[in-house]
Amino acid sequence: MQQLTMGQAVNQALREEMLRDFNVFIAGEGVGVSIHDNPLMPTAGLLKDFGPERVKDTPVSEAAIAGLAVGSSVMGLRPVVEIMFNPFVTIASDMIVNHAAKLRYLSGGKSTFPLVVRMKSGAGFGAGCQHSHNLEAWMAHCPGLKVVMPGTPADAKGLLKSAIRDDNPVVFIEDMMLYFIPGPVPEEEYTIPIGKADVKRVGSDVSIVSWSKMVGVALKGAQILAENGVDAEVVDLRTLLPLDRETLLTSVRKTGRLVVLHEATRTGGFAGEICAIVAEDALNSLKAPFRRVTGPDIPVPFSPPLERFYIPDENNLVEAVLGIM
Amino acid sequence: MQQLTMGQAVNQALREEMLRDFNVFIAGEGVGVSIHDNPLMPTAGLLKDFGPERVKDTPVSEAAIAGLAVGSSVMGLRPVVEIMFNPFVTIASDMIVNHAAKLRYLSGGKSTFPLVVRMKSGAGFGAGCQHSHNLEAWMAHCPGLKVVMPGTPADAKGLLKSAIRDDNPVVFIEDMMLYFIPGPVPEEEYTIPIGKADVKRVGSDVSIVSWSKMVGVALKGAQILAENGVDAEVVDLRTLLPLDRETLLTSVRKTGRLVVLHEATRTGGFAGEICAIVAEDALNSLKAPFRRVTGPDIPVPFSPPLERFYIPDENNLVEAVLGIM
Amino acid sequence: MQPSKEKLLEMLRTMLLTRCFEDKLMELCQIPGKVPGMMILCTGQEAVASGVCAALEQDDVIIPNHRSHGHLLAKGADPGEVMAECFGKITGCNKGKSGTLHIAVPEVNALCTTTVVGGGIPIAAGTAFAQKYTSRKSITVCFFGDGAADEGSFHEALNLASLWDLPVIFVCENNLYAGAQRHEEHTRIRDIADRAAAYAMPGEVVDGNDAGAVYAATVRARERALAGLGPTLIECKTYRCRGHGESDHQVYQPREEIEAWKEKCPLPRLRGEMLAQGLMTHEELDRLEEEIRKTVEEAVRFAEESPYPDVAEAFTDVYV
Amino acid sequence: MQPSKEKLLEMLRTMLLTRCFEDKLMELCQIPGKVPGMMILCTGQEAVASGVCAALEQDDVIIPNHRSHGHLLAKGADPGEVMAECFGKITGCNKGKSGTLHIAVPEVNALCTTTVVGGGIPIAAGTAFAQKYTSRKSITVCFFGDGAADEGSFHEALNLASLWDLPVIFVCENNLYAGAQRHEEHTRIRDIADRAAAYAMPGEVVDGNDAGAVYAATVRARERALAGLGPTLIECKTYRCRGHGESDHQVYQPREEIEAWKEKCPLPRLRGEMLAQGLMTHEELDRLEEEIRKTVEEAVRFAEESPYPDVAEAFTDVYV
Ligand SMILES: Cc1ncc(C[n+]2csc(CCOP(=O)(O)OP(=O)(O)O)c2C)c(N)n1
Ligand SMILES: Cc1ncc(C[n+]2csc(CCOP(=O)(O)OP(=O)(O)O)c2C)c(N)n1
Ligand SMILES: [Mg+2]
Ligand SMILES: [Mg+2]
Repeated sequence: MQQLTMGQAVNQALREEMLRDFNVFIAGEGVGVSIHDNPLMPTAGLLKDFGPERVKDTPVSEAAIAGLAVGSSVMGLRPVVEIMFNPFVTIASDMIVNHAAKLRYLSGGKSTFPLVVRMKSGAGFGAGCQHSHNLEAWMAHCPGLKVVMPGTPADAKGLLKSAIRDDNPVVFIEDMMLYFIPGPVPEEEYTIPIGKADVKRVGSDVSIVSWSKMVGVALKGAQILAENGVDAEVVDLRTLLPLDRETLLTSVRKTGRLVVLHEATRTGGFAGEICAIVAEDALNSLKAPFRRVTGPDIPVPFSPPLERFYIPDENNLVEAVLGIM
Repeated sequence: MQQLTMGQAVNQALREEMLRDFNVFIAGEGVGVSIHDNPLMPTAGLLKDFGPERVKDTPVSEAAIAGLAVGSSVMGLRPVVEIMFNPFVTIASDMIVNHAAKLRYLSGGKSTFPLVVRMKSGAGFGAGCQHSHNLEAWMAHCPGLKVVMPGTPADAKGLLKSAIRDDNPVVFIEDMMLYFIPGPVPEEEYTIPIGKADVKRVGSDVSIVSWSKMVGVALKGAQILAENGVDAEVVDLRTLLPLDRETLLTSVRKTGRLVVLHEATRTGGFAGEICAIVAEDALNSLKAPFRRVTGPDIPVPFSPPLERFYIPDENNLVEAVLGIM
Repeated sequence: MQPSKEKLLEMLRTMLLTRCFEDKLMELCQIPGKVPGMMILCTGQEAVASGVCAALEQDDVIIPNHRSHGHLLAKGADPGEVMAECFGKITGCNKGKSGTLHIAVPEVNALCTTTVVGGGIPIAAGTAFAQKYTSRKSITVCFFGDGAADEGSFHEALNLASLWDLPVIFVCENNLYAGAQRHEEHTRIRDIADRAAAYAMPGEVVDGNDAGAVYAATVRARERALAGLGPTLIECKTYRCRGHGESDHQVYQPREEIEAWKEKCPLPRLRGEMLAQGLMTHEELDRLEEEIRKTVEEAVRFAEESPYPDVAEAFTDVYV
Repeated sequence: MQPSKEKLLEMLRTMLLTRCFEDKLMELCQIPGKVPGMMILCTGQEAVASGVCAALEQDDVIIPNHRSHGHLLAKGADPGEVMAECFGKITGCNKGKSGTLHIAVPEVNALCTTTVVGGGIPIAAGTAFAQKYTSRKSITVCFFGDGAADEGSFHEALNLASLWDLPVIFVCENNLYAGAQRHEEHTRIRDIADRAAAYAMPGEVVDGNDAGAVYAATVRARERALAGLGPTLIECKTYRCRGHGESDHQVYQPREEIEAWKEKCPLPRLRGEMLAQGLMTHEELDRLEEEIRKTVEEAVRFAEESPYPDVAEAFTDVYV
């Protein structure tokens, strides 16, 4: 199997879908000519291969970028637009939340908006809190959107292809750190359905629920736990909206213990939703209190030791799990 | 005691604080000259009494309104700006979330931002989903902000005065429906601390946790429940951030049952946070699964029967509570 | 280009229809429970939508705003379905989910109507991009108010549309007020059309109460757009003769100003011109007005007799 | 107003300091683990910050952007503390919480530095509002790039500032690139200063590599602002001689373009002028450069020897 980083996997997905369907185009700040002449970046090389008609560099205008997606998608195109970093989605959020997500409903089902908004997220680059701020919980609180957050290159490729083919607006969030970590990706054409979680490790003692970069942390943690006699199951949600309740509940009913792991700050984070679902529908199976392992309730600090402290790691996870065993 | 609607109570708070402190000014679309010549609206009459230097009508420019608050507050003023309806906060969210909430941290504590952003929320006016969309969960997910959502006129007045005097950015969300319902408000000067929940009804069988307009629904529901032999405790959070964990946990530890009631859509709503906290810290006390009574996961529909259906009511609440008794 | 007799008639018809439709709505919304929500009407501004849409083809897209009844009716929307939507009935254009503030009528390419001020402008850049991308022979018109021209979305969208030569016309209906804020209370510039220069785009001021002038400006801008020469900003100077919504008593609009503008009302103006130029007889006019009255009555009957959506409808149309 | 000898010297000093400071940073950030994060430098643009700040008083506020080292040093920030901040040390201006991208130095009224492109512009309207509200005899200067002038925040803020006659100068550093997008790839207008007309505001194009011209324009705009006449937009034409960040190899910047602009470098220009006009001897210049080298060395030493913040610091300064 080919070994690709997530940046390369996203690149392949974009490339394949652009080849398959002329209606697919990409737009964003530097998606064509970029300050990163780095082949690992998701849109590297696409301008050369598809030309400036389909690879649109835009002004620094996030609201217009998202509006371009809304307007072109209602006409039948399949835009894949990029918001450079997660916190800048604020500027585009009126377009995404009040328009992309609602205009179909407001039209009584007459209009559709098959668009994808890609964005980079995640701390770890010393860029500080205006670049690093995971806001997936905002997007997952908006009916009308789908929210996808892959944790591996293979998932990213298959899910992005599904997102592009989906007739609904999809917010697709890529953790930048994953751009640089290779993993196996099937050679043949495939897609992965949106809305299906993936059990990345089967276990019986505790369900570790996670997504995006934190899936890797969960697997590392599970390894350490195994050495300590704890058999953890790692559930990679992959899609936050719509959520795969089935896989989540099945896992927790089996293990009786829930630990949710995400990088976003704790209060109001999407772990709350997971906890609520389990406490509503699987309370009888529970053997221990829940635990959330998350970024602390602070803006992401710049200074290396503080930023490292901010990002949850396998030790935080192991400690939390052992605390409820 | 005087009987005031929440609009009048907010008006009194603004008036008193503007009299007390010249640094307090208000700004927003129509906060002075308004399309509503209605004395129940929160800013009615302030232009006449304080003049156009302190009551600033702005262009339709939400980002600039929020930026005005950020910039003027760092200079020592105490702006109280209005974003007309909750969904328009999207346009101001870069200023509120990436700037108001983070610039103090980014300055290493050298700068402070004593600002208040007021906004109207809530369905029930046939305005549809671009006017009616409760996004308090977004704001409560942002460290650096405080988020206040009063449920009674007296709380609104006392909390808004505290918000204006607070040296941190406070998002103050008023449900429009409450503008028209009178309630008792003390005549004398008082404030209510931000971050303190209020037990609005003491009970022993179930903790109904709510805020804003839904507190009234909770109390109505508790009445019906009492007639059915269920003694409900109603916890009005009043402040979502920082959250009064103490009062919440004390209540649930006592009753053993948790029902969270909010108008916002379910998935990703702030009920999740409440559930997570309780499932982390009070699981042993629980006698039944949690229940969330919320708006369904749809944009707020316009048509009267659909909009009524959208808004959670006392019957939905009673049914949910009885289901776990 | 001066409008033909047919075009003049078309414009007069849609103006009369819009006026009659909205007068009726204003009447009905006084009856408690009849028409829910706000009533944002375009009384006095009808020449803009009518003039613009008379210059468009069916394939051309319009992006209306919160003050949309005129846009929709001029683009050919069914009055009964629009009325039913205002009532919140299942037979409405949007199954009652939208209500008056964001009625979209995709059948006539009235798309993405939004009540977020300025929200339609970047979307219009998007629809125009699609038209260009697929080499369609059609354009987009975006309607918005003077207030919307202060939103950041206006700026970003006009810059992008100009940069990419998108086939779009930005029609600013300057009705002198943004909510309760008079033009000079929300911006320092006199003519919003002057903002076009900030994007190297042509900008034009038009008498928005002169349907023919609006028509002619739109024809020119449309030709420019179709020729690949890019967008145009047209500012139509007009006046909001009623309050912002039905509960707005216009305390901030000077009486004399309202009266002066009523004198300039676009309906009697076009009607008068057509009669004076012999393009229409009094009899034909009476017949037209009668026909429109019937259409609106029929629309009201349709709306009244239609059922509300079933509650189960609340859950449909969120996703495909 | 032509700058006095003292002003010229002040500008030369801050330009040399900025250049030396940033050259050092560029050197250091090649050493793994030394200077974390991105390195966004203003090499070639030093005359803008220096010229502007030479025209300001201590009480005047500046709102820098992501490319801020020049702004901060010209406004009088301590080089050691700025360097320590870039290193992420506790002795940095912001205790290491900000890093290079959003260093604020409230001690010299460099406030609210933001790396959100365009984010500082509405904030500058806010600080200027406060200056006016409290009748201070000071103004605000907002620095931003050509790319930022495409953001909606630019539009909303300039409109508001003009409407209310706020004492603010909007300084657009047009360095010909927004990220990898060349000026003409992100907007159709040639001069961003022309956008001022969209807000009935004066706009002026200045040679951004001529510190004296920048100074003079700032002095005029500041007088205007203090006189209650409102804001000014000044576009400084300059050039980003390095890549956007340290990892940008400028593949999209034509070699000849870079070379041509290096010829126009503001440092030798001012230095040459001062020497030619006899305002300074070669010896004095050498001494100045030596002094600056020492200052920067001292700054680096300070930064290197300072400790990182304790992890407990992560939790402070979120709230008052
Ligand atoms: C983003 C946003 N802000 C505020 C409002 C509230 N609002 C509705 S209409 C209106 C005035 C708009 O003025 P203008 O653009 O001139 O349009 P007009 O109503 O005059 O047709 C305002 C402020 C809104 N709907 N959307
Ligand atoms: C809102 C936002 N969008 C995108 C970015 C990413 N970004 C950082 S700098 C930059 C280019 C800005 O260009 P310009 O305003 O000309 O400033 P310059 O970097 O040339 O000084 C971009 C797009 C950002 N920081 N903020
Ligand atoms: Mg208007
Ligand atoms: Mg630039």
